[in-house]
Amino acid sequence: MSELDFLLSFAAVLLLGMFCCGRDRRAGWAAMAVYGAMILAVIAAGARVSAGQTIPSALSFSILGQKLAWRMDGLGWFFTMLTAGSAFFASWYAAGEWGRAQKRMKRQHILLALNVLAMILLVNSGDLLSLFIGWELVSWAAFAMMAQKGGPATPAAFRYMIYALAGAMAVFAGIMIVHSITGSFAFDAFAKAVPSLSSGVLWLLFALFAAGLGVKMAIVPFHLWQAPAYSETPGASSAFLNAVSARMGLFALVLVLIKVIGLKTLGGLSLPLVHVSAKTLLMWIAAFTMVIPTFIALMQTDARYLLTWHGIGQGGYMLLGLLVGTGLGAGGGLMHVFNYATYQMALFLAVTAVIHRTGTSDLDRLGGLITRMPWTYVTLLMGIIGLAGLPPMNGFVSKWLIYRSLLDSGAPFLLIMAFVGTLGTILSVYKLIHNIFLGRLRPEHEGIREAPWSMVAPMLALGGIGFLTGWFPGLALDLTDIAQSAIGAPVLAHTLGGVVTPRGALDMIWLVSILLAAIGFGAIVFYLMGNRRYEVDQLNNYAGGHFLSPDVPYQFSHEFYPGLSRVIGPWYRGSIVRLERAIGTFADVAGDLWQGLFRVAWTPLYALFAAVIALFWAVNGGMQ
Amino acid sequence: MTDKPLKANERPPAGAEEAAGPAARDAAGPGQACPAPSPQERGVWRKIMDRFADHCRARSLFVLHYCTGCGAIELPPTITSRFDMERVGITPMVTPRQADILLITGYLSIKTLKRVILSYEQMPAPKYVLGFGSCTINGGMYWNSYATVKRLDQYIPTDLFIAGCMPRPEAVQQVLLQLIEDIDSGRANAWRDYYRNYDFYLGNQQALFGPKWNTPTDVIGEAEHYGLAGEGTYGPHTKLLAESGGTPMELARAERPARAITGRRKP
Amino acid sequence: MTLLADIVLMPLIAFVTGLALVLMARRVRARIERRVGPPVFQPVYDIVKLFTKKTQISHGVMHDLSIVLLLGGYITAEIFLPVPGFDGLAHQGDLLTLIYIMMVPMLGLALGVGSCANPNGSIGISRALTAMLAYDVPLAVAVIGATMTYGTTDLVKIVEIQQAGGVATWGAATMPLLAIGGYLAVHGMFGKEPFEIYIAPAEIATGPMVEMSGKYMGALFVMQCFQLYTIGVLYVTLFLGGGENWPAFLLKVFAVVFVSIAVTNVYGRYRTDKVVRWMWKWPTGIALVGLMLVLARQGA
Amino acid sequence: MTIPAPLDEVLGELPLVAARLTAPRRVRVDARPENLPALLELLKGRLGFFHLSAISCVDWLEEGQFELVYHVWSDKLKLLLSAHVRIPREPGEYVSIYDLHEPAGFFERDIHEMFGVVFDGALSLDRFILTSWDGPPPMRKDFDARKYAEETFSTVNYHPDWLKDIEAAGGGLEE
Repeated sequence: MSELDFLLSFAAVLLLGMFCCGRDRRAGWAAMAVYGAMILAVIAAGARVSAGQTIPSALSFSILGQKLAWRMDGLGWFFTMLTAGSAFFASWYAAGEWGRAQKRMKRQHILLALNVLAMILLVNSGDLLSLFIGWELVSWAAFAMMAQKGGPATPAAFRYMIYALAGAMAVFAGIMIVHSITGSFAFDAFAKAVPSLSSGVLWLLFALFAAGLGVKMAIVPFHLWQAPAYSETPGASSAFLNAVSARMGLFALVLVLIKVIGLKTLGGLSLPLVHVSAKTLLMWIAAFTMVIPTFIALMQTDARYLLTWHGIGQGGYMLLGLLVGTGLGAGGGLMHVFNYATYQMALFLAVTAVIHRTGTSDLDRLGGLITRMPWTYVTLLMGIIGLAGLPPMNGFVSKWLIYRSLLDSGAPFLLIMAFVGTLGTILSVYKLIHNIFLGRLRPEHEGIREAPWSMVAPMLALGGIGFLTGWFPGLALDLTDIAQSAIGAPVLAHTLGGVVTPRGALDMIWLVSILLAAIGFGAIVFYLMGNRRYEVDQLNNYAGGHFLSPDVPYQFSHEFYPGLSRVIGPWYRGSIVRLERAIGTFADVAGDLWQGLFRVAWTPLYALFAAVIALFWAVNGGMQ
Repeated sequence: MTDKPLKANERPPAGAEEAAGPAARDAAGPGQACPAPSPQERGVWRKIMDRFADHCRARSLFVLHYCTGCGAIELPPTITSRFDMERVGITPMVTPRQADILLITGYLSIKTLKRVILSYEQMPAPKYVLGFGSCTINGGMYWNSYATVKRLDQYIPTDLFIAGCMPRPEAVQQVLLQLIEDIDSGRANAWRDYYRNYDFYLGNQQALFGPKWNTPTDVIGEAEHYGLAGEGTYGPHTKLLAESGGTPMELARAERPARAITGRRKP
Repeated sequence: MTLLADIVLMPLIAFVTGLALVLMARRVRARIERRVGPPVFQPVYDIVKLFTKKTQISHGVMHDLSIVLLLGGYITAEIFLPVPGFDGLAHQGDLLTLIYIMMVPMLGLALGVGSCANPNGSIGISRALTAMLAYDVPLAVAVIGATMTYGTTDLVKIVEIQQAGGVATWGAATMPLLAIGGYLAVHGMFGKEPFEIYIAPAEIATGPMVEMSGKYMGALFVMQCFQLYTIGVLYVTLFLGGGENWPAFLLKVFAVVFVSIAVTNVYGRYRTDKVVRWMWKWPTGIALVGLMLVLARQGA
Repeated sequence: MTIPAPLDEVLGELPLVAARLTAPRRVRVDARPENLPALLELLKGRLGFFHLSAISCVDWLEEGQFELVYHVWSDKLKLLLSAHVRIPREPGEYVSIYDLHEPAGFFERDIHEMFGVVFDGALSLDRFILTSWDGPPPMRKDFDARKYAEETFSTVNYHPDWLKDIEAAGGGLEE
């Protein structure tokens, strides 16, 4: 029984356990314990994986004479560790008072366990077919988790399913083409066959895999589904989805495009007319994925939507870092995956705690909660510093690595896009923390108390991890080294404090220590010099001689950046939304044509059939 | 006010000093300067620090550019190139929070007095009030008006007055230099009187605005926090203020019982 | 031990130079308005008076912590600046780190002003962040162009490269367009008149400073000194060849700030969207052309 | 200089008390209270007296009357017409012309606060200038502002030295 088998059995046992006694009050804590055990199993496996071995698994079967097997390599190990960690914190959060307040907690436990099992199967797949099986399982498990709250969640989840299935069909077509060429589903067989493929077939494969796998990662043309789908899921599971589920697409992209096909061949592939190589094309898609969702997030008025839009934006950073391919870039990209999981989960759990207490996450109806929920404020603050990529937190290190790699590989315009993306993030995260925690406390939120400790503890733990890996980035970079060596990228030479490269060094131990010392000195200057501070009521405020009263709202939160929106407002024409609607209406029209024959009402399903037939035709075309 | 209007009690407030205006050398109602804490209480090091603080305080004054009456037009020439008070460190500031000097330039109607008192209480101590023109000394040409306040120092402690209707920038310059001299020598302590005799001032204010009068600033809390409360701080009028509910935030809390949305299932 | 001296001395030098810069700024403004202007120690008097205020009004713990973060952030930024004589820690962090460290105090101030629960402050911070987005785009282009020509982002090496061949190898000489674009962005960074949309006393009652009194306001005055010094030194390091010796270095920093202050006092205030449009049109355009030249030179 | 013909003709249609030219472009009309609104409507309709610049009120205490003066300006005739109306002091009521001229809403509210005249149909009559005032309407002649001021506010017996020298020399303040 290898560690991978332990993991799979733990997940399966937990799934069954939740079926039978999920309603029990202690079910949450039991789930947390099992996820903790899984983390330990992954750490144990880490020792062997870091030595370059791959851990085989007993789970394997053969169909049509093809042998499917599951095994864990460095990349799989990294993502399994992320999945187990996120599930651990999600279940810890849901085990306490939040879980008791949910109507159907048993179903959430079951779906979380199902998702974890599906993800472990996906990331440790041994060959293309098992990868596809894992991919389908993850899609369906995520769909079930998104659709459980009903109301606006169902159409959002269904829209996600349409995207996911279309993506899966594209991936399946790609696998069929590979099988027809190499005769087997193994990765190394595909890798050996790549140099001999003609550029036309390579472009087709690149298009199919990039689009198919990119859908799950919500890269720009396919980014519309993620924000509503992830926001409408119940609190703890949506934190899990945000932290890890979107990164499954990145895992598959990295596995197929970078590890198997390789960046050199992608670099070599270039369009006949304009000399844009496939790699540059994908890097520019990643760049737009960084900027467009971030500025959409800037305009959101719901905290959850703002955070999920940022999730898409951060995906762009990771893909860009990995596509650069140098040690710095891959290290930065993978570390960003780890950092993103920590601060995005902390942010989402904090927003869920606010929803738990005030009943709303609408930014225009909140304000001034810092006096009532200080610990949630601290978590959100640590999260937004990480999300914006500012020094004390880990987000800064990975972004610095990505910038460094872009500078070294001489891609100034991509770096400018990255900078603009970061600035957009800073603006929108300040709007998030200002509208919820700062400003004027509304009379109806007078009596609110801090979220219960069972919810605050996991949040602070996540924030602590973010700060610790920010202070000593070496800890996180050790993890990413294992994954980097697995995908063949050059390993990043790093110390515990950071990275020393000939063109510029970063030592976070010095940086954060000096920052803390300076803040300490600032505190001494502030608290010792001058008279004692006198705290005044929020109505004792300057209002141009006007007498403030609690019932008259005196808060600036709606339309937080009027000057900016006057400039970039007209750029939001929602062209991609109209494109999606156009495809939808096209499918409706086509559906109506078939209507006469079959009288079936599910017109969007016709879009599926149309897509499948088109792809089948492409596959046949590819075969000959 | 149904009963006979509560006559402002006659006790002249301490701390109001006569103006340095060209004519009015000995305006009536001189009160003895409010004594700063006696020197021997503080150690040598503290005395040096106080001396240095007063030295700097005198040379850096922020004026709240708040035109309460007809005299603010005298300010621009005083501050800009003709007389340039920045030579002695006086610059205009926008909000009471950042200001040291509050200028009462001209007559004060009852409505304006409410805003003046709010701005005065929002200013951080030590703060200085300068009364421009005879309207602030004794009512000026509105001496028989029903709507204007006759003596400013009944409602907020005033450091210096300038007689004249309206004093020219030279007079303004002279009173500012006089104020700097007072601060430098540590005599400009009228602001202590607002805390020390808050009941007297509150009484006058309630006589005008009615017993329910209170501002969002908690003067008594501030006095206790910094140990500036004297024997005149508490009295019948502050009791009236306490009964009327204290700061508006407590009023809000009283009216609206705290309803915590804790999400716990009803038992 | 020299490291400890660096860590202590650099912020002090920054503070003293900052005071001189603030004094120069007020004197230049006075001269332009045909006034005499404040005495020499006026900035010191202002700061001491604010710190020795008898009542210090606070709006909660975050309001205090923001001032602490503010001071801490700028002191850290000073320590990572390359200054002649002290190498200090400049080689630990690099240019990208410095730009991000300068955002920490801005975020700290934003949080503190937010907790003051005053919409004037919130509008001021929203405008400050919009202005930051506006001027950081050309600044990013200029910084990227500079790092690509120097080949490194290590500040100490950048200074050495520029000083190798005297004035001919200064950043401004080798990349004139980038220097101009960078300077327009730096002028926005000073937050002075044409782009002073977040103080705006007439519209939003001095924006972020509306609820700051006593030592909070004093800390903001100290921040202004640090800000002028840090931005001045950043520009001098990138484009004017850093500091060979102290007099030349200080002269350059004063020159950078003087030109910006002189321009400031003859301008009114732009509207927020005008600032964004202007910053994304002229400085960004000039800097991008400069970047093209750099790429062309590197490509050739 | 006489009243311009079109205005003279319009004024002829109404039983006015008197109308005369007081200055080159100033006409004074004394009207009866009941036909003032008709007069204003005619002037506005026919002769373009669109702009009601003010309504002022004079308190004739001895005759027990209030005099309301409506100042209207015609851009067509480039002429200011002030219509004077006398209403008895005691009930102090009159009809509002808010429907004719919107600014009247503000002027009537002001006159109500200062003189106590009630305009029925006015936009609103609640207090907006002397917000915390609950005494009688202060602009009435029977209200003694000086006595009120002496009761409410305490003043200083201001007797500076330089005044004493003048009094010694025989001068001083006349009562």
